[in-house]
Amino acid sequence: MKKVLTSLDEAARLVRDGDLVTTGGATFHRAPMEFVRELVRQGKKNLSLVDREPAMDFDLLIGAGCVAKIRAGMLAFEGLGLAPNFRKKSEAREIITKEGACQPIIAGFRAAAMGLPSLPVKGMLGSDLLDISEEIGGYKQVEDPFTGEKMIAVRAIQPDLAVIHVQKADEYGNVRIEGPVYEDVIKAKAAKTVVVTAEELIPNSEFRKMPEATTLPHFIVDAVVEAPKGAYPCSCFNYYDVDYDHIKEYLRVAAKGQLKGYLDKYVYWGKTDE
Amino acid sequence: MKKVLTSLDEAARLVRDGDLVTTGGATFHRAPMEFVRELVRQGKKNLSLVDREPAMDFDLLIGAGCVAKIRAGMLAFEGLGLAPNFRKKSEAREIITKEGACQPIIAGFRAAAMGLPSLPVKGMLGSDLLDISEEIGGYKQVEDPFTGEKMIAVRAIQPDLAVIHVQKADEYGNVRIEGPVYEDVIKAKAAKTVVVTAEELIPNSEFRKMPEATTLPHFIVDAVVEAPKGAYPCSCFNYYDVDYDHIKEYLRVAAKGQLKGYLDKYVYWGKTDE
Amino acid sequence: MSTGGKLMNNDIEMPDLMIYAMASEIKNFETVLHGVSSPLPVLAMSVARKTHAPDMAYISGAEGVDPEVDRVYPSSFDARMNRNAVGYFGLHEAFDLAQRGELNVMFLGAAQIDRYGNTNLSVIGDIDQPKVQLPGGAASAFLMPITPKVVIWITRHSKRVFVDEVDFVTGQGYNNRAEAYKKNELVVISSLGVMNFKNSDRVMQIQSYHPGHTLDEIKENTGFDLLVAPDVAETPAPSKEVIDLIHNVDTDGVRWTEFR
Amino acid sequence: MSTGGKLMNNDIEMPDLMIYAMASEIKNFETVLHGVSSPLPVLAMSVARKTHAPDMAYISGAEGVDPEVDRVYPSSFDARMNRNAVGYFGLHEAFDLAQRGELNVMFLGAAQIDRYGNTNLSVIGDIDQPKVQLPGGAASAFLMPITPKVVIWITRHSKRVFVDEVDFVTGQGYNNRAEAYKKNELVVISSLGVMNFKNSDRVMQIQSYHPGHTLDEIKENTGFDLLVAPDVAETPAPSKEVIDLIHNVDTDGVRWTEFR
Repeated sequence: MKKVLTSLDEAARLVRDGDLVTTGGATFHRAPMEFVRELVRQGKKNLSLVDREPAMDFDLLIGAGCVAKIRAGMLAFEGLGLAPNFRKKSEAREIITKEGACQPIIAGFRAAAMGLPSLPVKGMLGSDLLDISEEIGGYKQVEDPFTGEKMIAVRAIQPDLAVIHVQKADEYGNVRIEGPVYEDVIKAKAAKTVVVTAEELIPNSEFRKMPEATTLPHFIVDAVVEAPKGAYPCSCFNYYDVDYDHIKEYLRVAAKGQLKGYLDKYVYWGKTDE
Repeated sequence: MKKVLTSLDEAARLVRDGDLVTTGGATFHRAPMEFVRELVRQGKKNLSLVDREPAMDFDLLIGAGCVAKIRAGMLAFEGLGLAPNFRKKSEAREIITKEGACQPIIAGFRAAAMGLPSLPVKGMLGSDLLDISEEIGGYKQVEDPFTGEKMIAVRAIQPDLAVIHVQKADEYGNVRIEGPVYEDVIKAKAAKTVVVTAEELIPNSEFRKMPEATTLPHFIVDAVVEAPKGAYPCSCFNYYDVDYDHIKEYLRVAAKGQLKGYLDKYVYWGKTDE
Repeated sequence: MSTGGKLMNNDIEMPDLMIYAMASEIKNFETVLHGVSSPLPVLAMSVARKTHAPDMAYISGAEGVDPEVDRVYPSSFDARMNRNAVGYFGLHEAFDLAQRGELNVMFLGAAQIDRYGNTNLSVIGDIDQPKVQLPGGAASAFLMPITPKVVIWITRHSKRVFVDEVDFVTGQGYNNRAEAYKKNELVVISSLGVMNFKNSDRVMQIQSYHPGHTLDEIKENTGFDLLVAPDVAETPAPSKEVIDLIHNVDTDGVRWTEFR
Repeated sequence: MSTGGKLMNNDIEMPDLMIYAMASEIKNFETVLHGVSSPLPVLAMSVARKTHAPDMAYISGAEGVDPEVDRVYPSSFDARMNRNAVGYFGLHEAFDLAQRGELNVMFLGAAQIDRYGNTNLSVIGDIDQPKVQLPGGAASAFLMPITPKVVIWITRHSKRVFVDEVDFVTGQGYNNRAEAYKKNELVVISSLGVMNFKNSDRVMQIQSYHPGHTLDEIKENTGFDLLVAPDVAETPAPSKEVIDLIHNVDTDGVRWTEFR
């Protein structure tokens, strides 16, 4: 084990303009919002984002002008509404939207996590989604070599960087996720570089007391950042719930085209020394 | 959830002569020995057995005449010696031995667990093992549809029955495995029928207090049997360690061709009323 | 949040009727999954388990297995809906279950649907020049052809939704399914009735009209010719007990979200 | 269990010397896995971590990550060797790691090995009519071509093991590897010396002879012509500290199992 504890600033510098990035969690749960805000502050450009069902994390990056391309199974704000910046910029062709379906996106991550160039999935046949070509996570119809069954092979999705917000980590990169894990283990194994932001740093000895609770061992993780409230306004199980009012405020502001005010208030405020 | 608690006798009757069976655990750890002994008592015939690295569970079934075919990555008694009945009957061609390698066997289970007809693996190329043809877990050289990389596709391995010995279960089939899990989750998902033997039955409410510790949810499991010491003489983590002396006794007896004495003493004793 | 006025006669509110119809599609012992943005499926699964399907396996999009849902939230992945779950089961595991043929029922949405059951959740207009960028189909394209029963719920039965031709096939209807997948069942539950495809041409037909609505009303609000099942009937209304179940769980009225 | 007599001069016991040579193949920060029936690899990994490779990632065949091994057992999967592990990592996960190219070192055994590094753990004689049914190659065929460094340990250096042609290719030597896999490194550590394949023909050569043994002795006990590396030297002997580490962990002398 080597120490990989670093600052939010340093960790975000691991993301280069143009990188393919995925985020942990699902919709409003354990989204790595503080890391996303730091990406906005650092003015990242031309990111490609990929995830099964992201929400505000992706929409904020899109709204702040960090994104060139989106691949997702669904990108919306659940019962609260559509994703305003995603919708606006996609319709204005300011971003390229390549809709995936959930299972092929998961399969693409899984292929990369397993070290395979691709992985087949069932279903999909007959959907126009198959006609949306895509370099990563692209599709090819294949026949199983044994049964001849028609399958859709999904190309591996190996993000340049996966950032995952978790409850607990140590300075070496051991990680404990509490509650739903989503595809976070798969994404971490799939990505070239893994950044973990954690509510809380705990001593390595705590991991050794309960090894069965370790979700990711240190050798999968490249950087750990202490980030209390790091998923806010999204939830972090066992720590805090979603702040639905905050998210509604974001939607109202974004609907009025006043995202700058939101960014000034919640992203740049107190961090404008640079 | 429906109740699936049953007796050892009833559960073992789910195994039909000629079935493809896999067992949980690895070598001397959480092998479902009491279930294996019941299969011997019920006089099963012509079983096909498949596992990554089995040991005494497979050797005992072979010695008792229950087995027609073996597929394993390695079958030995680790530092204690070779598997005596496996070696003897394989050399006498009384059983068919189809050596797999660990990864293709896992990949075959994984394919079935994922509902795929096959799954590719790396490595393997150049090994004479590829020339050993096999209906289940068989190999074909393929090229990845995207990269053209040469891969070995492994046919799905869907056991008729997987039997897994665990620490805790409830009457509905919820299962908690403590310590190393091996491929037990994968095997359970891969198999058509899943029998769980458990050291201890605990109330459903205990699972609900600690859902993150649930290894298999009830809908994966078809039968639960209470079987304290059910892995003996193999280990069951948190309950008991391997009885190496017992295993050495087995090896000594088997080496002398006196397995019948062992069976009388440890398998049939007190159970001869049938 | 308003819990809304009466949208139907008979004093039955429309969400309650749709939820009950959706719950009725679940049989006991079946394994059922809900996904994202799914307050109605959450409530339907809860009702089914508390009434006619006590032994069903309930897999939450929030990954909880057989949770005791005591409140519904704007996010269907809100982990508070995993209360007293018996375990966790990841979505990728649930999708494996679907690939193995062991997931019995799934609930999905649609912005457009055609006579063959093709759904669109991707774009209004052209995919390369969308008039409206929709959220995306999530699991639709994967699950619609392979899940033994898929229930599509549509809270606004209108010609804008029930269209002659979908702008984009996100989820596959019967004419767009591979042969192996043709037998899987599709049910559409809207604000006006319940539709299925149980005829030789595999086209949409009315199975039941909701209390207070008529066959003509359904046809008039549909952008293609709808068939009528020979045994068409009125959709069964939920009992007082079922309505209480729904209201006691969804005290915040999240079920109304899609109706506003 | 006997902890055995002295098998070497210099008062260094052969297991200790082999374990030290195996440990020396591990570099700091590397990720290392051991498999089944592997007391020597367990001890080599423990020694490496306590000496020159404190930051290595140690993945046990018993699934523990970075455990503090304080006793060695006849089964290398004995969970007591997971003491104080920082987490669990399943073998299928470790194999994924290997497929991703992130598993740096693996230790494997061999009943026969030839000049190209092909190993046999399957059968003596014909596969369809075996004279001796061996236990099987476990992960050999999968890991030998794809792992950046594979260390083969052989406790009895003899012509019966180092053969002109293996009866069956379980693990692939350089002549049987796909082109993409040719660069991965193979090291053989026997009871007499350390061999590698770092020459243009990729055939076995002596890298070092153990203290108390000679090049001639190694050649005489090998069933094919062995090359000698230009920089051949004596195998470094373990320090007193290293020997104490080994003996303090393996108080039962399990390391002697393969030497009897």
